[in-house]
Amino acid sequence: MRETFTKSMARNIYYGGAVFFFLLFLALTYDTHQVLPSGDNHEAINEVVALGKKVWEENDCIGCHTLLGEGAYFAPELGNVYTRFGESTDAIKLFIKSRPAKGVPGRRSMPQFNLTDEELEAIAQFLKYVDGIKTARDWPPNIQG
Amino acid sequence: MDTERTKPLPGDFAIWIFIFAELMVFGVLFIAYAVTRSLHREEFAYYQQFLDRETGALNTLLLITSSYFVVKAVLAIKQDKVQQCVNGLGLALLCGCGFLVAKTLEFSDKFSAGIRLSTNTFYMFYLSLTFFHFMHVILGMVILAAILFKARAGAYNHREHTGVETGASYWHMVDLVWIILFPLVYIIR
Amino acid sequence: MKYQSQLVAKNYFIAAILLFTGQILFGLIMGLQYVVGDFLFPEIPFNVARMVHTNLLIVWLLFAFMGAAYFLVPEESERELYAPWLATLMFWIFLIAGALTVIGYLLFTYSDLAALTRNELFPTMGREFLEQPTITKIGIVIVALAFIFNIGMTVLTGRKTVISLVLLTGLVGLAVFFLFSFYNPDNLVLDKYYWWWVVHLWVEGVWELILGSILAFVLIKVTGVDREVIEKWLYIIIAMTLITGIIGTGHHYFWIGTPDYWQWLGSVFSAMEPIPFFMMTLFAFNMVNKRRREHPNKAAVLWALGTAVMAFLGAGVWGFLHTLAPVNFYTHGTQITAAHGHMAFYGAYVMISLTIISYAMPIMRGRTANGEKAQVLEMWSFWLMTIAMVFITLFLTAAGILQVYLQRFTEDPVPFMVAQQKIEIFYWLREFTGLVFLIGLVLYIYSFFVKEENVAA
Amino acid sequence: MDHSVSTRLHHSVNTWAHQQTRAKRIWFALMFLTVFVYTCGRFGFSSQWFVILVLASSLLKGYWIIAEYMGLRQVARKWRWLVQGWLVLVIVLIVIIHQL
Repeated sequence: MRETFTKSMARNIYYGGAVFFFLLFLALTYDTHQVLPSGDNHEAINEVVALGKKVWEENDCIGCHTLLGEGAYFAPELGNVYTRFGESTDAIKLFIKSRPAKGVPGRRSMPQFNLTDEELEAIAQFLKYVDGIKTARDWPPNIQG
Repeated sequence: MDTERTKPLPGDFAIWIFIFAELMVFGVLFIAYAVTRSLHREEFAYYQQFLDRETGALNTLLLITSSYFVVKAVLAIKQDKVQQCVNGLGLALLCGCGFLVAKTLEFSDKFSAGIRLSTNTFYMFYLSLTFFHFMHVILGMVILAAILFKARAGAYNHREHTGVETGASYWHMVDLVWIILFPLVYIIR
Repeated sequence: MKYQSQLVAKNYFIAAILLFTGQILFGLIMGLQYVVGDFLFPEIPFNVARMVHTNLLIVWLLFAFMGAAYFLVPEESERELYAPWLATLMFWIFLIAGALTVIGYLLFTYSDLAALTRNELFPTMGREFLEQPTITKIGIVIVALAFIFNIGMTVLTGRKTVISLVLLTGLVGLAVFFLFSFYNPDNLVLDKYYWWWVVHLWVEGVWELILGSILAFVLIKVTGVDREVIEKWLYIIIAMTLITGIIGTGHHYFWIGTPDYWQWLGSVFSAMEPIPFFMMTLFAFNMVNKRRREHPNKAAVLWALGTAVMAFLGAGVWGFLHTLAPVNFYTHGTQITAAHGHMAFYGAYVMISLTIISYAMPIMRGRTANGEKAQVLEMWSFWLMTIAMVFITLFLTAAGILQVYLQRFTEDPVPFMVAQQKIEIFYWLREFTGLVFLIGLVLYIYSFFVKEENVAA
Repeated sequence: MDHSVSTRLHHSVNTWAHQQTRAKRIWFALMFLTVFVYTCGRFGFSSQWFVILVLASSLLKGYWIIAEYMGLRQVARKWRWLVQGWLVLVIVLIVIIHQL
């Protein structure tokens, strides 16, 4: 006996399945929005942190580093760098400020971005805010990121 | 009877690919639930107390009955009894509506108690499993309704009724999944 | 070639291959920077090289997709392209805008580029893969709209086939989800949440529709199998793609501050994501086995089969390897991700682009297939590039496993840079394999210039 | 020819009535099992045996739905085994995990 297998049914499954699962995705997105405020550390976002995010973006930090695991894998994870640097924004600022303009011979090195003091403070505060985001199982797995 | 064991799957083969995929998703979710439950026995047993078994049992009866009506509809159309087929599908839809009403009451009860997906692991599973199934009931009903209208327009007869069988197969899958879901989440502690 | 306007695709394909070459060269620069840290520093720091590498990839794939659409839609719709002049115009606009952006990356410090393009008015820059200045993003949207208008009018006023409709929905989805690249809230969690609506819903969603329809088109042409059969399988495969892939987005919502239930939903649904790729492999081999004609373009058949296999390996198997939340906890954001990314992009999107180019280019140059010599060369390039990519993936996987162990798994985890030094050997191996890949690519380009007599017309 | 058509018609009507009755019986059985298990639960059985009973009844119900309602009884064996295999696998795994 021959199977019935029609194109129109295949099409219905394509459209029906896509709409069904997209609606489900929207419902889950809605729920995520409801829950986020309890762990996304939004209360820490102020003008300085917002500026910090701009500094982060306009220097393309994600092109070398990961932030909460996303980005490039060339340089250390920064989602927990605030903790790694002994919960000190000063240490972060000092690190960024002290990068040699010509790099370190033979080694990977971070460019000297010549940030202003305001920008330095902002990026440090931004990284502190990111460290405060409550990730599942407290990711990254350990202090080394 | 044994000579008939060579029939193809009832309905359109495409729906069966979908059914197999759905069964796989539900199967994995069931196992995930069982494993997590065995890791958090006390928590699960505690919150399971608050589930409404009566509505759950009623819903089982409703789904079984609606499946029965769908079977009757398929049998009817094979004898060109269009009106009987339409009636069967209509009654099945009615049972489906009953399921949706009962389930909506149950959900609203839980939501008004402030229970969300993120409340705890148990409610996460309870809500995702039952809500995922709830959406399947709606999808199944949309399919049945479409078939009902087509049947009423005279699109099916004893020779051509693949559409009815296709919808029926999907609806039985929705029933089948509930048959496991209900005891797993509501009964077993 | 049935319709004169299909010829507009030619420019798109040529540009695609040129940009592909650029992508590979910058890939080699980055690969070297992994081991010789100060290579080209500070002139081309790693982040710039990476930006060029990934952006060129995206742009050349878009060129290839557009070329594919301009080539196959007239043939499917059985009419000339709605507005061939618009296609040519958009080609130059896109090419110039793309080139300017890349030159901008290379000539200016990124922050200067941001200031120059007035990023502060509408900040969208500096997020992975979406580094383009806002003005470029707007340009992309305009080009995409003009392109979709052109294709849409051709499809809707001509014969509507499953292939052209699926392609059209894929392209519309591509444009729609790109709009989320303009949403950039201060809240990092939300930023990341919707960033994935561009990235994931592109590569594990709508792009697969484009991939599927191009593959189906080529299979119909080279195997002569009944369109009806191919089209219903196309529907089923892309249905499975979306059924698994949409909620599968959840595998990106494990560790970015989103609720815990994503760990379950993301794991379960993305564990199913290999299924459509597996079906695609079965489908391609089945169709080729059932072929009703021997198409003289053996190279195109090889690319088509290669796509099916490598997409399954790269996107399916390597994706599955680290998609379950308990595994991903350790592997997230390591070289394992890089390994998967390389093979998945090559297997799925690079190879489908080369498939359609391999099929269409000889036709646009006035013959059904290239001559024997050119095809042999092209097949050599297929094997060189594909095997090189397999080894790049294997070396990166090895590097990733060691990295995970040293940096995340042991009792006494070492810092990132220390771990990187210990896995240097794999980066060297990857770099040499990258050179092999480049040789493959050079052969591929050379195969276009082979002069031959007695070519099948 | 007339003769053969009428026998076939007769035969099919017969099977039809037969199938009707069969569907109804299955329905009764499914309803009964559900109510029975539910009542057992009401009376407070909650031992390991009750769990086995519940899952066994699910197995039986699932079997009937697959074989009779979905109609896989008459279908090529591979398909039937695929679906019933899913049912058995899921329930057996649930039992095993529950016993752990």
